[in-house]
Amino acid sequence: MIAVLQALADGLMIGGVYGVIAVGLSLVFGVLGIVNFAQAEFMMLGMYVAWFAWRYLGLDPLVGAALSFVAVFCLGALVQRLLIQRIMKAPPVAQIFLTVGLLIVLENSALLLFGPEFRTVKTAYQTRALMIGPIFVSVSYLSAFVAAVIVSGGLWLVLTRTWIGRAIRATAQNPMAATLFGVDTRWIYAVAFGLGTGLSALGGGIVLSYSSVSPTSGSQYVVLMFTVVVLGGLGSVMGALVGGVIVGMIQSLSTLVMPIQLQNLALFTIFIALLAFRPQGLLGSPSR
Amino acid sequence: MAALATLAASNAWSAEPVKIGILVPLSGPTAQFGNNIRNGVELALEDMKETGGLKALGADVELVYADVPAPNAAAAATQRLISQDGVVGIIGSFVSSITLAASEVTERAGVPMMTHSFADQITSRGYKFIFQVANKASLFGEKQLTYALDIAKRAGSPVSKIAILYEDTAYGTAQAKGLRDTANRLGIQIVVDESYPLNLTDASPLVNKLRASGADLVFPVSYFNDAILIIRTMRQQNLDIPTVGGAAGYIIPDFKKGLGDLVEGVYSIAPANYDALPAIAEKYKKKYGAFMPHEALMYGAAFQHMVKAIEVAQSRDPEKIRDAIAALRKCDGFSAGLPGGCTAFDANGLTSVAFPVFVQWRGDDIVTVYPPEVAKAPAYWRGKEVK
Amino acid sequence: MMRSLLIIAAVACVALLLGAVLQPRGYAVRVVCLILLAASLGQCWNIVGGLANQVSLGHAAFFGIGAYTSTMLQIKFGLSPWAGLPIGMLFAALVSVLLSIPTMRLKGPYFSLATLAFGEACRIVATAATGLTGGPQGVSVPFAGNSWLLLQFRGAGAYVPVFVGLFVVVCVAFTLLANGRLGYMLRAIRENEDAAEVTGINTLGVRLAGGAISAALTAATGTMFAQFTFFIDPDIVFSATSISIRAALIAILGGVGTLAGPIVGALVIVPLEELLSAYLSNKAAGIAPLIFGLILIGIVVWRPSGLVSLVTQRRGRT
Amino acid sequence: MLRMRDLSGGYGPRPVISRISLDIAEGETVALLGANTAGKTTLIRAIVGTLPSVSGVIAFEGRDIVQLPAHRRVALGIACVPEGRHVFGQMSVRDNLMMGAYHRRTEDLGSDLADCFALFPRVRERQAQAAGTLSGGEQQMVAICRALMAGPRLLVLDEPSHGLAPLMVAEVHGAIRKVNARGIGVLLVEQNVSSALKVVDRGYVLESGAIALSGTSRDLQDNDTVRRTYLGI
Repeated sequence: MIAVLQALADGLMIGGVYGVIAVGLSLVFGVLGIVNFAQAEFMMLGMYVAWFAWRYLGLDPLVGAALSFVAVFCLGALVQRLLIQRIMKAPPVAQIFLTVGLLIVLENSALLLFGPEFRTVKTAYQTRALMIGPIFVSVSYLSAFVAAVIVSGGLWLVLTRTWIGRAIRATAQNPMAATLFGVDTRWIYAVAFGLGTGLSALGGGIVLSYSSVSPTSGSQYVVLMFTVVVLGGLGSVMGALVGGVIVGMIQSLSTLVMPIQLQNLALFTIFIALLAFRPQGLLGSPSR
Repeated sequence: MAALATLAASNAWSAEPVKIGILVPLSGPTAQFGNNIRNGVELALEDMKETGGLKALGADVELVYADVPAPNAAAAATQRLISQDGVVGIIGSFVSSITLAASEVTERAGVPMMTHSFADQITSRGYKFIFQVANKASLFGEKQLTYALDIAKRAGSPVSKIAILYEDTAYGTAQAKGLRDTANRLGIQIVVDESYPLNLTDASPLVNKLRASGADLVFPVSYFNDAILIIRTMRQQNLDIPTVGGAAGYIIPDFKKGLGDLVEGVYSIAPANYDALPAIAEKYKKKYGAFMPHEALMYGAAFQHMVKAIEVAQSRDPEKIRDAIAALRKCDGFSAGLPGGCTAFDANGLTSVAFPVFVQWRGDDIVTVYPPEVAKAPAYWRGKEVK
Repeated sequence: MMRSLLIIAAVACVALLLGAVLQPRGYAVRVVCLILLAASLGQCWNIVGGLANQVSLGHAAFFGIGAYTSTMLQIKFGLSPWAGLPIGMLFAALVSVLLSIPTMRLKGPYFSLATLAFGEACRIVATAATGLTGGPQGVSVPFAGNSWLLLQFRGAGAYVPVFVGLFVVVCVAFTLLANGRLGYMLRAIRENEDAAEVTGINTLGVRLAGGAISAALTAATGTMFAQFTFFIDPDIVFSATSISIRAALIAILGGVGTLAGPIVGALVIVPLEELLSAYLSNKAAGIAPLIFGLILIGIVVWRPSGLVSLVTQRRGRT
Repeated sequence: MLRMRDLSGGYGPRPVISRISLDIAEGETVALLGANTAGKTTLIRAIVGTLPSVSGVIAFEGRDIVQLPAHRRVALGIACVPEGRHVFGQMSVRDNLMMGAYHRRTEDLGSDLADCFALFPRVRERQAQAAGTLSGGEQQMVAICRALMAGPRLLVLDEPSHGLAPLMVAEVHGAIRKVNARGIGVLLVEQNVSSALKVVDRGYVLESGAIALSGTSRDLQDNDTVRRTYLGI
């Protein structure tokens, strides 16, 4: 029983973090209709920004994550204007092609710029845990989870309560009509791509607070991110968060009954089975 | 490389340089190790130059790199080194699967290849042209357990229950198998025997199992990323069972950089340690800013062994060089840094001298603590010095 | 149709000629082999990816099944890969039919991502099922010297006729499908599934057949690959990046849904990778893949519908 | 207010509309009539700026806007109710109305909202609902309100009565008259010619991408061709 509670607690914490790194991917798909295979590489860049902020500015990675967001937001918006914009109307296979190319370029640029070694931060809370009854709650997971909740809440406020947020949602649903009411959709695409990649970078900063970064860190998360957003429904922001928690739970609970080695097999099996019954994901709308 | 090229140009009187291929991952997930190997080999080359290059052939040695991030690229790159660049021998690679794929090509082409990859099957295929300077992974697993048991016994806290956590890669499974077989043979109870996917995103399930098991000793076999997640999560849950890492992630400078004081006292099995070779280790540290990791030492030794063999053979014929490698017993330079003090091979091409050693973290360094004949300092068990 | 067969014959003849004149144990002939394998793999993918527009990112599953089936049968029962080949193909076709039960209703990115997850699931199974596959340590094909019977040779040159055979079979299969009834129906489904259904096309059956043919041929390519490299492990043959996504990239780079697409794609990608690796490995680490990625990006921005469109468009204008 | 001279354009090299000249005076209501493929929607797209290729002159209040991107035309005072309504289906009705005022980006929209609700009380009731869940007629009301929230000087409506029940058509046309009474110019595209001509001052008849006829609504109602072709009399 305690083992189940412990697994639930761990799954919830890590799932919240998965939600944040994946929500940007969902946003990019929802607004631009692009399946971005390079999304996890932007997350990796965010991890590096947070690491440098920790090393040279003494910022905790959870705070440095804000810098990750800003830096990668700018990079993402630039990449959208220079590259993605050119293939917005191209067939989906071309978009896959471009983002895979981008993945290769970003990973190897990081290798050239930062070298191949692993980097990690040291914080006081990394080795602490709270005891809630018989349950261990890792302080670093808890702070990451809280950061994830705050970020999600902030994103929700931006999307529903601000002009730019409304314009992003309007563009996602009907770019033509949005244009008619004064939305410069090309600009919105750049902002949305920047926002999406920036959020993954911010998630990267959060993940760095307990993990490590190297140029190939992205590959660790890419399939996981897709699982999260597809489970939740591509393009749905709430869906990504729900999907994150579900993935965290599946990974964590599955280890109670089967070898840890097979935790992702459990995840993918449930993933494919769920798609068979609900092809648009849990919270996705059938239209897209 | 540029320096080398100018060096070659200035020696215009000398013959065409002898080329040796360095087949390592310089990009991709294991790039760091490829990079360390490059450092080690270049230092080994410098070291040999000081004692006067390839006298017999009147030529220089030139290194030709091939970046092999994944095994799929190994065969073509190996073939290119052999038939395009004309290398007489190949050093590499770190990753067992790359070595296995590459050695299929070297064997058919009749070009010697030297490696320190651990996989058991490297030298059990009956191949003539592959040489393994380190022991097999299964032996590492075995020694990991017997060394630890002996130290624990001498420290007066015998071990009856052990936990094995290992990544599900060639290296992890082979080493775990060695551990498991030995434990079964010695009647030690294995309370956790769990493999996990490489590059964990969360170590809690592993550590939860470990905590529930009541193990006296834990053997995590993992690369860096998983190593720090496991150690940190153990500390969060106040688990301070003696920890014996399985080489790789546990004996690189980054391990200390990432975990700080948490590493103090952590054990690991290792194929070699730099403290056996203080002068060269000092040079390495000065040049690259961190202690010399074992792969730099091992590949440096392999490289020097190959160069020496070329000199002995007095030939550029790969077949003759192969025979010279097999016959040579080299005990100076980098080779002296290997446990056993030499590089030499048995009929299968497996090292006939080396044995695994036990190292322990002390401050910023790792110190060889076992077996006694190579130990540089006494071991500590649960904070107490073991006499 | 005639023109397609001519293209296949021409490429096959050039490859055979190269195989005959190039140094049989050299590097260049190995590159020819790699191009043939890559073109075959891309063409297999093209059958579902191009004709039915089902962008599969899980073809490594079938590739790995082919590679492992023949290799394990040889190791455990001494069966020749020639016998293992059809068994692997059958097995892959069966798996493809099973896979389509949950995925047949999926569209666009959902289909792609479900197949990606399936490929990864296969990799995990192959890693965990140590008794069946040898697990993560991989398996080596025992080398018995040059042998047509065991489909293994010392040098790469001898493989050229075998791989040309595979290439021709895969390309002819594609051409027949593309021009035949099945291809017509696949394209009808691609254009408008609902309309296709209304006109009486058994969309499910057509998809299953297309998918099974593609899977079986991919498995055959996997068997050939295993016999060529002599060492396989789950990460190599079930790789999402170096098999699944690569198969798609080869076809997309050349031009999806065209016969020439994967051929052009393989002719560009393989030599490009080799050249970059040969000339830049001695330079800073990462430069070669970085430039490779930049070239990919450049090509897709310049020609979003693939390099073949350079030719077809010009012909269209005149 | 709107002056169009020799306007040609389309979606590729072949023009769909050619050499069209058309005028709308301040506060005037004008109808654009014609068969299905006559090019009415293409002409509307040229005015609002979403047609890929155009040549000629479109001047709005004296300013040439032919090269002005679509998203900047709404700020000049041109608002559109596109064919098929195109409401933002997953956003609330209120957010849809807010999007209408996007170019102003002010939160102070109380009086504009009140004007809309006065026109269509039903919209007020549906404020919190997702626009996609409304009936076709209600969506049309939202689309018109959204356009009015832009504070336009010229309101362009593309087939607003298409697919609506007769009662709803009357309500929409009534609203158009009320809007015009506030001094807003209207360009109305309709297939429902007889009821359209009751709403507008003047009309143009488009045939195969060119203007075939124009005149006051009375003239057009009396015109034999119009009667035969569009009114079925």
